[in-house]
Amino acid sequence: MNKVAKLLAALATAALCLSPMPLLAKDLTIGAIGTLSGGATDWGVATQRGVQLAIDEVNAQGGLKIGGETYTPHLIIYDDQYTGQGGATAATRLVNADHAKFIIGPIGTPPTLAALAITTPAKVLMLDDGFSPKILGPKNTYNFRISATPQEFAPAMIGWLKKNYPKTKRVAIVDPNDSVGQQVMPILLKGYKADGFDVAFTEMYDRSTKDFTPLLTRMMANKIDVLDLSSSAPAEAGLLLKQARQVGFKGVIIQIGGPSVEENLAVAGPLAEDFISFDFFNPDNPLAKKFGDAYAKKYGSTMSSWCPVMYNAAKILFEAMHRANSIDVDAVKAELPKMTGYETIFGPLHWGGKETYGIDHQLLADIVIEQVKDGKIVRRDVVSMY
Amino acid sequence: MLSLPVLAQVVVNGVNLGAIYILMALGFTMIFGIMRIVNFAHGAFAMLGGFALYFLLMDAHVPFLLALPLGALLVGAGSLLAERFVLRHLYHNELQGMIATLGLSMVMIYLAAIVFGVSQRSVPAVYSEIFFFGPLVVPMDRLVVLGIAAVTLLLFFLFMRYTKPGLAMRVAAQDLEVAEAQGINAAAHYQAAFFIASSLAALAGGLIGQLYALSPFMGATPLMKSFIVVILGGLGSIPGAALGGLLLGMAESSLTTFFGASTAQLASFGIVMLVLVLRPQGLFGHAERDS
Amino acid sequence: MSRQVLVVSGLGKSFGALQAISDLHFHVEDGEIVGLIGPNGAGKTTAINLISGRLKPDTGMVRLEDKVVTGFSTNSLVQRGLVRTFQSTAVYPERSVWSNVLRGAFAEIYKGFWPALVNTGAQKRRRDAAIVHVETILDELGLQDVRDVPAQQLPYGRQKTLGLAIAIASRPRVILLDEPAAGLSAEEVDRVADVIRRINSRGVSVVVVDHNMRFISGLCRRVVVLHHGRELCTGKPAEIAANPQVIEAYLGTVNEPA
Amino acid sequence: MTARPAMTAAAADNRGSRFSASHMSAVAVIVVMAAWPGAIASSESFLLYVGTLVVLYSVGAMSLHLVFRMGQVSFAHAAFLGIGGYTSALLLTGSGLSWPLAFCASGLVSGLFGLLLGPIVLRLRGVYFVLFTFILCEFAERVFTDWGSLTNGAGGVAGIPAPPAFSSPVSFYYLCLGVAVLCALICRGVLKSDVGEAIDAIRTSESLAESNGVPVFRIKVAIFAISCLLVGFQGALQASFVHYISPASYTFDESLRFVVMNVIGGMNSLWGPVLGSVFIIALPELLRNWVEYQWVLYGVVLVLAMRYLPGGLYELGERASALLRKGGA
Repeated sequence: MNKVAKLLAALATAALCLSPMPLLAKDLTIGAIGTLSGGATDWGVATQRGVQLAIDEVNAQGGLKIGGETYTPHLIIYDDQYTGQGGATAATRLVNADHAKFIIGPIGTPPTLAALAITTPAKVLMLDDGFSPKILGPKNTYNFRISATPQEFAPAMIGWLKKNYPKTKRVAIVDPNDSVGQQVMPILLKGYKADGFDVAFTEMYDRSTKDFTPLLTRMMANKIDVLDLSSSAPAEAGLLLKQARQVGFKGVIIQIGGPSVEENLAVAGPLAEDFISFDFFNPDNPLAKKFGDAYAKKYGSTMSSWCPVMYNAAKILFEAMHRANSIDVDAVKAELPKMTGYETIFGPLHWGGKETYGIDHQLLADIVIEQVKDGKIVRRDVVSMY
Repeated sequence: MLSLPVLAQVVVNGVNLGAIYILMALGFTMIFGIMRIVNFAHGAFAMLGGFALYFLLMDAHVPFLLALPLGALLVGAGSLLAERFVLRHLYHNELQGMIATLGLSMVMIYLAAIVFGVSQRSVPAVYSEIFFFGPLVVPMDRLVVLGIAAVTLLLFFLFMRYTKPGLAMRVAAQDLEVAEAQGINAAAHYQAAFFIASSLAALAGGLIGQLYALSPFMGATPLMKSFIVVILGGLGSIPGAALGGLLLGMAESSLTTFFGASTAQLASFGIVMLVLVLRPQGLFGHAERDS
Repeated sequence: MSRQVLVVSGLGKSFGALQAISDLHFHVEDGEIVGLIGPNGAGKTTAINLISGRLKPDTGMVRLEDKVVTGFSTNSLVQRGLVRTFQSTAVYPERSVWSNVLRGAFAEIYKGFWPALVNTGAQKRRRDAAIVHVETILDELGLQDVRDVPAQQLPYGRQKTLGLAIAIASRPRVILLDEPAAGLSAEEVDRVADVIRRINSRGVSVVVVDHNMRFISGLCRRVVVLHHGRELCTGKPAEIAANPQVIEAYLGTVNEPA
Repeated sequence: MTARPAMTAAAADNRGSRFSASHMSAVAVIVVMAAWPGAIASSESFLLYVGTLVVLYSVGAMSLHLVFRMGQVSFAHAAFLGIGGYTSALLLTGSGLSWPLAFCASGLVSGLFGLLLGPIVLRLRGVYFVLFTFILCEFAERVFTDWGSLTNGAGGVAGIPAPPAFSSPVSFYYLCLGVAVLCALICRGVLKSDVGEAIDAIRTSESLAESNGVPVFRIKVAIFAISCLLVGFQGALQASFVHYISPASYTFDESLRFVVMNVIGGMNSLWGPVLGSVFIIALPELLRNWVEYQWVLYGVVLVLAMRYLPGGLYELGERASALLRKGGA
C-alpha cells in the first residue's frame, strides 16, 4: 500500500488544481446556489433556469455595457444539498475558487444561514431567500432577501380573507415540520388572532407525509371554517387540498405561505375548486408575460413558482449594475436601496423590513390573490404589502 | 373524538394506508427472504411504475385497469436488466448487495429527474367520486386501491402456495443449498422473484402516483415504510408483510387522528425499534442463523 | 474416589413444547474421559450448550470444581477452565494455524479492556507466556509443519485437530468435545482419538459427545447414554453396547412386527 | 451479516512483517497532508477548504471503520455526529463555555450516548442491526427537529464561533489535521492491540470468539462507544467550521456518506476510510461542470465498486503495489 498511497494523493491534488475553468476576458461570473439533490431539487432547477433566462436576455442585447466595457455574464451554480455544510461549501467555492462577487440564492434557510457566514465577511453581494428572520439584520449588510416571507404578506392576505369571507371564524393551520413551517406558524397565529379569527386547530406534519386523511379526520372534529395550508410545499399542499375535500370538508381552503397554484391544480384536479392562494407573478403584467413566454419556449414543462423570483433577482442585479455604471460590489450594493419603483415582473420594486429586521433589505411586492374556478386560475384582487 | 363514526373513519383510513404498504412490502420482503438482499432500489422501481402508468394513461390512452398492470409488468421486465448486471453477482452478500442497490436507486432516480423533470405532477384521477355511508366518507379511488391490493395479494398468495415455481422460491428462501441439491435452478428463480418483486413495487408506485403525487423522488417514503412493515412482520416472511402492512396502516391512522402527526411519527419509529430489540425476527420471521 | 471436577444435576431445558433436556444427571471425575452418546436428536449438543453457557438452563445445577456456575456466561466459564469445541469445525479460516491457536489462549492474555488497549507490561508478559504455551501445543498435537498455513487450506481432519488445539490453548480443566470424529475417515478418527488421549494426559478431564460407538468405546472408561433428553443409563462401554434399551434406542424396537 | 469481503492473508495478519512499510507510508501521507496548505497557491484557498473537509470527514470515517471491523454496518453515525455538533454548538452559543471544554464535552456526550445505546443496539446482528441503526438515525433527526426548546428546532443554531486560537483557515486546518492524526493513532492503537485481535475474532465468528474467552458483548459496546466519541469530535469541529448546524445536516444521507467512504475506500485497513474520505469529498469538486449528472455518476461508481472492487481503493492499491513489486519496479 506504501508507494501507491502517495501516488493516489498526488493524482488527486493535480486533478483539483487543473479543474477551475480558464477565465474569458471581460467575463462576469454570476454565482448561484440551489438545492440540486433530494426532494427540493425543483428549487435548484428553478434557480438555474430563472437566472439563465435573465442572462440570455442580457447577452441577446450584446451583453452588459458598463463603465465603457461590455461584460458577458455567465452562470455557475452549485448544489447546496439543502444542508448547512452544502451551502457553506458552495459559497466558499464561488467566493474563493470562482471569485464570484455576486450570488443569487439559496432558497432554503439552512444553506442560506451557512452561506452568509462566508459571503458577508468576504464582502460578496448575495440575493437570497429563506424564511428565517435571522437572515436579515443590521450586521448582514451584504445580502438582500428577494422573496417576501409570510412576515410581510400574511397580514395583508388575512385582511383580504376577513373582508371577502366575513362569516368565517374558526381557522385550522397545517404546516410541515421543517425550518420553513416552524418559522411561519407563529407568524400566522399572530396574524389570524390580530384579525379576530379563532385558531381552533394547528398541526405540524412530517415533511415526507403524503397521506393526510388521518390528520384531516382529526381536524374535522373541530368544526373548522377555514383551512390554511400555510407553507406546505407544492405537492403536499395539492394533496392536503384534495384529501380535505375527500374527507368532506366544505369550508374555505386558502394558502398563505407558498405561491404554487399551478402545481396544486395539477395534483388536486377537479377537487381544487374554490382554492384560494396567491402569487407574486401576475401574467397580465407585460414584463411577466414576456418572461412566461421565454420560459415556455426554452423549457416547456410546468414552471416552479420560484423561477420568476430568481429571474427577478438577476434582473434587479443587472439594473443595479447599470445604474451604478460599475461592477464593484459596494457601488452596486449602494445602488440597490435607491431602486424603489423600478418596474419588475412583480410590479414596482419596494424595499422594507426596517421595523422587523433592523434593515431595509427585504423585497416587497404586490401579491395577486387567485382562486380556482372550474379548473382555471382566476385573479380576484391585487393586494399590496407596503 | 371517540365517537363511532370517527372510529369507523380511522379504521377505513388505516385499511387504505395498509393496502399500499402491503403492496410495497411484499416485493421487498420476498427479495430479502430469497436472496438476502436489502433492496434499496425498491422505491425507485415504484417511482418508475408511477411514470409508466402516467405515460400509458396520458400518451397511449390505455384504459386505467389495463394500464396499471401493463405498466407494472413493463417495469418488472426492465428490472431484469438491473438483476442481470448488478445483483446477479451479489446474492447472499448482504453488505455489497445493499450498497449496490443504493447506487442503483441513485442512478434510476437522478436519470428520471433528468428525463422526466423534477416538478411534481399527478396521474389524473380516474375515479373522483366520493361515497358517503352516513358519516363515513370513502372516496372511490381508495376503494379501487383496496380492491387491486386484495386481488394482488390473493394472486400472490396462490402463486407462492400452489404453483411449482412458487414452491421452488420458498424452498430457496429456506435453504439455498438444499434447493439446489434438489435440482432447483436458483438463478432462474432469482430472476423470476426479482421480476415479481419489481412488478409489485411498480404496481404500488402506480397507485401511489395516482392517489398522491408523482416525482422522481417519490420512492423514498414508500421504501422507508417497507422497511418498517418488513421489520414488524419479520424479514423474509410473506404473511408477515401482509399483517405488518395492515398493522402500520392502522397504527399511523389511529395515532395521527388521536394524538397528532409528529407524535405519530415518533411513536411509529419507537415501536419499530422496540420490536427490533425484543423480537428481531418480527411476528413471523425466523431467528437469524448464527454466523 | 478422586475429586469430581464437573457435576451436572437435574439439568432441564425446553424450547416451547419441546422438552429438549429433562432431569439430566452426570459427573466427571478429575482426569477422566467420559463419553456422552445418544442417537441424533437426543439433545447432546443442547446439553453442551447448556453446560458451556451458550444457553440458559430452565432447571438444574452445574458445578465446576467447587463453584456453582449454572447460567454463567461462556467467557467467564472459559476463564474458570471449562471449554467446549464445536460440531462444525470452528476455526478462523483466513488466519494461520499459529495465530488460530494463539487466539485460543485469549482468555490467558485478556484480563480487562484497559490493560489490553494500552498494552501494559503485564499484558506483554501474559502474551509472551501464551506464545510459549502455543509452541508446546503445536508440538504435541503435530501442527508445527503447518504453523503458517491459513486454516482454511488444511484438510478436514487436521482442521478438527486445530479445533482441539484452539480449545487446549485456553488451559481448560474440563473440555467438552462436540462430535470430534464426525465426518472423518477411520484412519483420521484414530488420529483424533490419539490427540484426545494426549490432551487427557496433560491433566485435562474430557467429555466426548458422539454417536460413533467404536470411537467412544476405544476412548472412554465410562459412558452416559442420552435418549430424548433423559439419561437412559451409565456404565462401561461393553455393558452399554450389550444393553437392550440402548440398542432399541439406536436401532428402534428389535422384534416389532413389520 | 458479517462484512467479510475477500481479505488477503497478508492484510489479515496484523503482526505481518510489512510493519515498517505501512509505517513509512503513514509518515508519507501525514507529510503530504501537513504540506497541503503550503503546497496550494494562496489564491486557491478553496482547495484548503476542501482539504479541511477531507480531514474532518476522515475522523468520522475512521471512527466508523472500528464498527466495520467488528463485522457490523451502522447507519446511525450521523446521529452521533449531530449529538457532538449540538453539544458543542449549544455550549458555545448558550453557556459561553471555553472552546476546548465544549469540544471535549461534545466527544464525551456522544460517547456516553454510544455507551447507553450500545447495549440495546448491539444485541442485534447482521441486517437487523443495519435496519435498527437506520431507524435510529431517522428518530434522532426527528428529535433534533421537534425538541425546539433545546435545539431551536429546524431553524438550527447559527453564529457558532470558531476556536479563538485557530480562527484563521490555515490554523483551523492544522487543528483538524491534529485531531485526525490523533484519531488515527487511537484507532490504530485499538486495532493493533489485543483488543484489535478480539475485534477481528468477533468479526470472523462471535461464537468461536466467545468460547476462546473473548467477552464479546462488552468489547462490542466499548468499541461502539469509542466510535461515537470520535465522531462526536468531528461534529464539534464541523459546527465551528460552518458556524451553523441544523437537523438537515444529520440525515440518513450523512450516515450513508460515512458508510460509502468505508466501502469505497476499503474495509480491511485504516487506510480505507482515509482514501474514501479523499475520494468522496473530492469527487463532487471534480464533477462540478456536470452538476446535474453528479448523482448519476456517484451511483454508477457505487455499483461498479461493489461489483468489481469489493476491497475498495485500498485493495486497488494492494494489487497495484503487488504488480509493481513483481514487475521489479
